[in-house]
Amino acid sequence: MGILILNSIFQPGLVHFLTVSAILFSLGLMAVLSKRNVIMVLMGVELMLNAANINLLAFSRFTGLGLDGHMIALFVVIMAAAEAAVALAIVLNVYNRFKTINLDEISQLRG
Amino acid sequence: MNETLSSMPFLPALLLHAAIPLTIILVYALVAIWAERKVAGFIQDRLGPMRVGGWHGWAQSIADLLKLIQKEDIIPADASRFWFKFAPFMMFAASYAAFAVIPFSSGYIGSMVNIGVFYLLAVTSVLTLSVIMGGWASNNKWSLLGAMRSAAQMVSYEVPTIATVLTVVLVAGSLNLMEITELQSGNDTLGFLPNWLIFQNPFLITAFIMFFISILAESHRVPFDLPESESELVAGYQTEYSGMRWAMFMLAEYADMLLLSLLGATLFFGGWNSPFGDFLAGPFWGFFWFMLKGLVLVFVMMWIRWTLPRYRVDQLMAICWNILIPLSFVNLVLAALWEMIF
Amino acid sequence: MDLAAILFYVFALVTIGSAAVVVFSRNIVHAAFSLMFTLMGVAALYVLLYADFLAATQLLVYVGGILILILFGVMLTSQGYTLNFREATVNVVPAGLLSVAAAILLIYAFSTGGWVITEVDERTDTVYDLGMMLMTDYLLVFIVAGVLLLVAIIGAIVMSTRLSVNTED
Amino acid sequence: MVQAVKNSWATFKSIFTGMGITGRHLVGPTVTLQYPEERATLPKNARARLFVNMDDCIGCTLCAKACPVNCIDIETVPTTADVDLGKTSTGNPKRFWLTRFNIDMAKCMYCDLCVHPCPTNCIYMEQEYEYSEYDRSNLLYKFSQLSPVEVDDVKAKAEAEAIQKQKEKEEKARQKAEEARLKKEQEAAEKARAADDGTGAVPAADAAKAAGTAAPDAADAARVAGTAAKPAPGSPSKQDDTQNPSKGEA
Repeated sequence: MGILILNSIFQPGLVHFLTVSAILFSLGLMAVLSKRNVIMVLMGVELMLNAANINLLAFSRFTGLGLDGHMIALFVVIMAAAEAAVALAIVLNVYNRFKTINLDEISQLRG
Repeated sequence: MNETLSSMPFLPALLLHAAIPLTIILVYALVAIWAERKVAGFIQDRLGPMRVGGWHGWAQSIADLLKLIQKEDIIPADASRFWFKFAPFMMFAASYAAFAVIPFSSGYIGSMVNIGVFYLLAVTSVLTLSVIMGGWASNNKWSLLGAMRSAAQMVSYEVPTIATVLTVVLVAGSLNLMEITELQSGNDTLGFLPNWLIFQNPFLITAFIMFFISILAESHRVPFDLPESESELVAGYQTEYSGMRWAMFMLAEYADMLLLSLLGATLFFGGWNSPFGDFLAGPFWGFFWFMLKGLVLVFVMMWIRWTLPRYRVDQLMAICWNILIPLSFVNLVLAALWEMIF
Repeated sequence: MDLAAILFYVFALVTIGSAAVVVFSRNIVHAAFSLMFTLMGVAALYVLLYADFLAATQLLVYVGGILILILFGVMLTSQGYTLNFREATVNVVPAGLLSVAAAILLIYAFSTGGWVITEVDERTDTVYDLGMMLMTDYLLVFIVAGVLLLVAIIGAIVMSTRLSVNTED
Repeated sequence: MVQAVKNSWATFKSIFTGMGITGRHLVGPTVTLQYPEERATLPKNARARLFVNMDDCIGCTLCAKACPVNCIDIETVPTTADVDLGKTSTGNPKRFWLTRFNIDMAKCMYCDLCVHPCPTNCIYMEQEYEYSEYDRSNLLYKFSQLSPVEVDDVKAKAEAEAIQKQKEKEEKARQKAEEARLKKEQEAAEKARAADDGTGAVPAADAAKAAGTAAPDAADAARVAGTAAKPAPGSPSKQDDTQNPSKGEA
């Protein structure tokens, strides 16, 4: 009986996946808040996007939402790719102008 | 708990199932390294290795393997140890994992997933990262330069590869390599030709040419072997590796070559289908025909290697971005139009 | 526990552990390589969620594309020698507190959500269904996404060409 | 566009031409010789290992003098009167014992200059080219056919004969000087006698002059003897050194 209960608790369900995504999201938040390197912040954003994707797919898998979650997750991935390309182009431009990619030192609006 | 117990006998079967491609890769790598030397020798009017073993030095690669096993495993003092050790294994794991969706014969495929080709392309893109990892962790400028060149090259050539594969997928209407192969059974094209996809649509011929050029670049073969161009970069990202770690890199390269050749054989030349219809068909002959088709492509790669000189980096990128990518997309649209009309 | 459960825990551990390395590592390149494990772990979790197509997309786009871009960015913007990719960390305590609070809040909300759970059969034809949806319900979004990618590519190319002009001066 | 198509056409054409060429070589015959099993025959004038046919060597040392790197080391000892070494196959008489004939092949640079001066054609280059050694000293080829004992023997004999000859020479020189002195004394005596008969003082001066002219003759004779005897002071001791151990061995 006890084994059965334990089994049902440890059997991965919706909440397990959501927990993983919550931890991933907070780690991404930590990176975004505490890092001062643009690329590290970008990595933190990627972590948060992945956490959001896990959520979408988990709801799509465990509730009767059908494939809409997959669809949104797909567009998130597409958006992440576009974002990374543009962000890195910006980072290279910033580096070219300021010779640094530390966010605190990039404070001018006009370079 | 009961389920855990019931899954136990499943594990040996799983391991056996997974070991089949590994065996094929290892045997192939031994044969291919020997064959590469032989082809090189004959093209240059030499004999190649003749000493080890009996006939034509057939045991040369085995002797080399034994030598490599005995070699000292050197890790540079300033290297990033964990990533340095990890990179060759990740590279081999990536090429090995991709074999899961290759239908070796009508009776054997590692995993019958519906997104076969897509999975294969996704997994092989991990190769790029392991190359960067090895090159960066060595803490050597040649390694890093070779790794960056390799990454740029592989990322660029992934685009035409995917575009040409998409052309085939569009004609075949499936991502599952087994289904694509089954579609090509029979000998009805023009009355005598096998139903291979390359004969089905004229734009698939141009697609195959572009696919072949792209896989030459993806598997770092001459004339696109810039990542390890020995005359400029010592050995590229492999410079600091020795012994079995280097052997893993080599094994991964040869496995990658075989993988992409087998992919080409599946997509364009009918996979395990016999070229003579029902003659010599069946699971075992299917395996024979499949490997034969793949190895012919591998042989052509070797032949090209000993014929053509190496391109420059800018020429390499120009070929990809100026010619292959636009052409492959135009080709994709034209193939789609052909399918719509006929 | 069956095989799927074991796999879930293994990959969840890999994902979260390597994400922690990404956040707490002081070397950017190590962080980027660890991010690869995170992304692969997430891809494995996608597979466990019956999203095979998205798992492959994740590998192809994130590991084969974005991560390589990030590494290129790191290599092109770092000063000094290869092993010396140190980066500054600020506000560790407030940031840590905030993220722990976020994690606790999220987990609390998720576990007390009272979700209506319906058992779904294992999906096998996600690719086919996704394709059909892309061409019907999500056609506009699909086109907008394509335009977004086009704009992003053009923007990136324009910016990097200006970059090369600047460096030539 | 047209240009691009033309370029592509040229590229593919050249690729296929190249692959045709390599393909022909791929199936064509190979030129490799499987070395230890098959060997190429060397041309007749190939320069490889030096060899000396000692039966024909007359010990003229012309080859050693011709060698630009001094890799040939020859020591000869003249034969004694009681030995006749015979003649070479080319008809030259052999007059020397070759107590040492060493060629250091590690130094040899295969210039072929030693071969041509040889009057009997006894030094020449063989067709042998596989003579690698693990130890460099193994590349010092010793051609002398005499054993150390024989060498000592021969040297002793030659030494003895040289001393003998020297003594004879000295003896001759001494006799000659003696005869000259006697002759001069006689002449002086005769002159003195004649002077006693005539003036007196002048002949004495003449006699002294005559004695003065005779003295250089004697000095000449002594010098001749000296040059002949010059090797003598060294060689007896050497002879002792070399002979004593051999006696001890015997």
